[in-house]
Amino acid sequence: MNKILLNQKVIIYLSIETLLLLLATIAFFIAFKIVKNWDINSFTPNQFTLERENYLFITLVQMLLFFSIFDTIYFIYVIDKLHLFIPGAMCAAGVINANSFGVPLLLLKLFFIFLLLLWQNINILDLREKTFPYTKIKASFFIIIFLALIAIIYFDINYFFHLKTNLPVSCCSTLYGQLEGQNPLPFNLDTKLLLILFYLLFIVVFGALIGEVAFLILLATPLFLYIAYYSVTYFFGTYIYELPTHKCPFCMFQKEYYYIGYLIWGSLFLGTFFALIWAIDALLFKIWQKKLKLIAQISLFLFVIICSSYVAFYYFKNGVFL
Amino acid sequence: MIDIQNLTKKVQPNQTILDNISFRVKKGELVIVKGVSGSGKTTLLSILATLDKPTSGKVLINNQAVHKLPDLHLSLFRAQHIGFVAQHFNLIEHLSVYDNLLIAKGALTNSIKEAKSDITKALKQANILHKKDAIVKNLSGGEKQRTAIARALVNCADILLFDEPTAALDSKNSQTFLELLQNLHKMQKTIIVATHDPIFDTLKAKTFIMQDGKLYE
Amino acid sequence: MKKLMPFLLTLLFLGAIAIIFIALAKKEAPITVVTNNFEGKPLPIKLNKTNDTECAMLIKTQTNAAEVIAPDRKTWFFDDPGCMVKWIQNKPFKKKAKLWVFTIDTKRWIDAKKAFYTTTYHSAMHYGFGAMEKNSSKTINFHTMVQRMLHNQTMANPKFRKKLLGTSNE
Amino acid sequence: MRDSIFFQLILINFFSNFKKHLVTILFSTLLLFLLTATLFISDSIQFMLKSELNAQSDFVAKRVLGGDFVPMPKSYFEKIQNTIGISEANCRVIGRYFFDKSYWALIIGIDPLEPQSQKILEKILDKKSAKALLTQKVMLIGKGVQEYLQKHYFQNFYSFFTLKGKIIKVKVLKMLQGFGLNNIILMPKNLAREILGLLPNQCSDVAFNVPNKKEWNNITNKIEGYYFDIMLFNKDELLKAYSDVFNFKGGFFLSLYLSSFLAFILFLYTQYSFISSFEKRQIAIYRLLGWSIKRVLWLKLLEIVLIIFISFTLAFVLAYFFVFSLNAPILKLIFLGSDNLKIFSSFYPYIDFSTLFSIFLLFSLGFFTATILPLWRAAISEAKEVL
Repeated sequence: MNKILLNQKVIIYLSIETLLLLLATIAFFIAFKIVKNWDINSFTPNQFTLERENYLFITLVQMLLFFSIFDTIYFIYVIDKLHLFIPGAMCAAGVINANSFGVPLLLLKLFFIFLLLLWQNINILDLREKTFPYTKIKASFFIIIFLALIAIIYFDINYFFHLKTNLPVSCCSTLYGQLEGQNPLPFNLDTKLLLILFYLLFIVVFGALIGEVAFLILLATPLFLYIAYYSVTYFFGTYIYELPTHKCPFCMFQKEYYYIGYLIWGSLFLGTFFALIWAIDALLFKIWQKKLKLIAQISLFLFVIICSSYVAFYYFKNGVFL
Repeated sequence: MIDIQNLTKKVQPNQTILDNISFRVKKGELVIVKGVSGSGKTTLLSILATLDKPTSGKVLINNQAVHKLPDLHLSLFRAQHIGFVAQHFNLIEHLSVYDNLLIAKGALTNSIKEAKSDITKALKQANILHKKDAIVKNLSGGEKQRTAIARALVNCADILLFDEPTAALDSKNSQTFLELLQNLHKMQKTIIVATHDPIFDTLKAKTFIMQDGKLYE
Repeated sequence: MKKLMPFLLTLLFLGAIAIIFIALAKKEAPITVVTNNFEGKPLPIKLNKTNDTECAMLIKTQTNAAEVIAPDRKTWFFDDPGCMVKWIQNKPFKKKAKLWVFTIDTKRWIDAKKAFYTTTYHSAMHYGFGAMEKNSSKTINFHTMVQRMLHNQTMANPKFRKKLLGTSNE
Repeated sequence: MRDSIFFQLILINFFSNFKKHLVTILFSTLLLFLLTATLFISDSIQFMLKSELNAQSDFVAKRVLGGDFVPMPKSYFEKIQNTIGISEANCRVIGRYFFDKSYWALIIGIDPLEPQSQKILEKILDKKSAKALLTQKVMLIGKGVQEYLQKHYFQNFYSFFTLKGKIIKVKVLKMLQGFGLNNIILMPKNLAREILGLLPNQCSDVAFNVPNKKEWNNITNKIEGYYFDIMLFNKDELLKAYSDVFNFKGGFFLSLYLSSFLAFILFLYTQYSFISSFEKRQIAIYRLLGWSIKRVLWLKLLEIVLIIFISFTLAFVLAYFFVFSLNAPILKLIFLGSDNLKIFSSFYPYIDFSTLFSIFLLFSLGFFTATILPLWRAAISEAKEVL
């Protein structure tokens, strides 16, 4: 028996995933029925049953969304704690890179939340209308979400079953530290250009939100997310750790840094996800949701402010940059 | 305004309860539907109250085709526009009068502050304010009915439906009910009463007669 | 102003894209792998610009460096024969690949399988294997070197270092 | 909250169906109590171990012979001491003294004039006891040792029986306070050597610190290369080893718990699948008054939230009291059954809130999964059926 599988936190995590799968499976069956038989104009008892099941379906998916968010936070926490059992790992970075399933799993989980948020958004639009025009779309979309969940479970099992406690892994300093002579940043950027891009894209996204330029948000936000990841890992992170060589996206989840990682990454993902959803609404459904826009703006603004203020405070305190 | 067109309700394929009914009720009108028990009055009323769906035909209330609405919107519509006083009042017996009204208010809002004044107003209109904190179980038949009426009024519904309102009352209470009904009529509420009690013959109202699922004027 | 904004923002976005392209074109990244080595001969290493694939360090000297040429003509570079051994172990082309080392004594590329190795050479990753073309009493053959590398019987293991040197490394 | 009709109605409904909920609350409180208590215990032990380890020196070098650790000559210590990069190297005299087969204590020899690699020792040594340790045959003992001495009619002294057959009387100078010090005896180094049977030029092992953590690998590599027969252990490795033990025990218990949790979910499902006509009538009245299926379902779910919240609070309070006030009778045996953990007498009240959060997450999710279908079935009750 693998030692990792007897870890309390892993057991709890896997149990949560199982329960989520159970919820999703029930929802999946209803979704399947809706895709097949839904007809709002029909007056057959079948349709009435389907309509009632629709409310169960909605509640199930909303629950799935609610618990998935906490589940993902918990997942990060678990792998962060597992570094004690894996030789060489200093934080979650080592654990998640311990085998090839870790990183795709984390990305999938984030993407899954994005999909569920998008679903919830369609759901709100759907329920607002008296004819439930998007119910079929919603149900079909959920089938895709369900497949994503299956993939997550597949990666979950593979990840934890293949987590070896006897093989040393690299700690974050070798995984995210600059390899000798190698530039870890994408597109061959240097730090200065990276920062210019970071703020430039932020202005574009933020401005596009104010000016309601949906197509631009759809284009710029993914790029901003990508650049922001590298900016935080390779630049802002060093100011959080106050160490120019400490380049790691995960260590900031630890207590030593006041769990600031949850806030930083949380606001980034919330902001970009909501901005994207807003843009999709605007382009696809011609609906401009003020609330979504506002949340996106506040989150993104918060994200940039927190990151920048770490640099600013360091400069005020020490009079120099790292 | 209520507009019913070719309304048919079947329970089983061969058992027809309502057979091709059409009629109109204008806003502020008082309508009495007469008929012996089992003639389909209650079914008609529950379709009007949007609790039941017709097998075929159209039900338009305030220009809204309610037979087409999904439950989410239908319920909202019911809460906003329809006050229904059933034969056995359908109160939750172990709760107080106030709590019973709070449930009705809860269908539309979540703010108690907002609800409180509306509840007091409705209790006053139904003349039951003095029993506000009494447990429904301990009330008399007439008081229970007034509680049910207050509950129907609490969301400012413009359509009130009564199913056999005097069946459980003695003659004195029935008389009081008639006075209340006339008061409500004066408030420009659309009222439909299903009954077989001859006491309503004294009222000046539009009267329909129901027989074997058909409606006659 | 409101009509200008989308235009301005799009312009900014295009600017961002432009920055990416400029950065892409600006400088070349360090070499980790070279494709299409059709001759199958070892390539000269661009010093300080080539990464060791196993330990990710820059290769600073050609002496005692190593190269692997896979059957599909891809070439990888290593700064220590030990690194090469470690890296190739779980590769499917392990047996078919050509292995080269740059010898210390004759200063040229030879087949790594035919080379001999001293065990206490000050190699880049401190495994201690120094590639030699000529056999001597102090050298071991390729097979033994691989065995020792995989069994952790190298200078990197403190106990084994003591055995090899007879004393501590002081 | 107080201005929320939803909240009022949840309370009203909760008390209306109180009998049904009471059974659920009892069961879930019991289940949660067991889990919370075990997690409190394992978290507390891990915390104590961690803080004890943090007070230890960074490295310990031990000599191996015959597959066991044996005393090492002082020359080893001197060589290690002279390595650049290490500080507070200490030729330790430390070992178990068996009072009888069933009870032993750890004797630690200390020399107040030497630098102490263990931070905790520095804290204990005040001027007075340091002076006494230099000049007299005295010892500082933990609470467990004190209890043993009292039981065996030794008053403020103990006569040690050395391995060479000599009897040495040692006076008790002071009691040691604090967790991890339960079964410990501190005494002068040379006295400890004599009692443990070590030669004057021997150390049990060598402890030292390496202040620069980045040098840890280098130093290990260097010192392990000094001799064929020494092994180096660092604090982090010890922490990992200790964590493993509790990882296993906690995980084992949790697996057992999960099977009962499954039973609980089934219980919940049947419990809430049975909808009394009384309840059905209530829901029908809600529906009559314009509550949509969705709204009723949410109301019912929030009722469940209330139940979860009550059970959780009850379980938390009970478990806290059970573990940290009553010292976890019975349950303690499961965790501290093995004798190498004798050093703990009582649990230090340390709570890891993330574990609480994880139980809460799992438990509430399980609860919802079990009840959502029955609740939905109740929520779709049609008003017309009860008119």
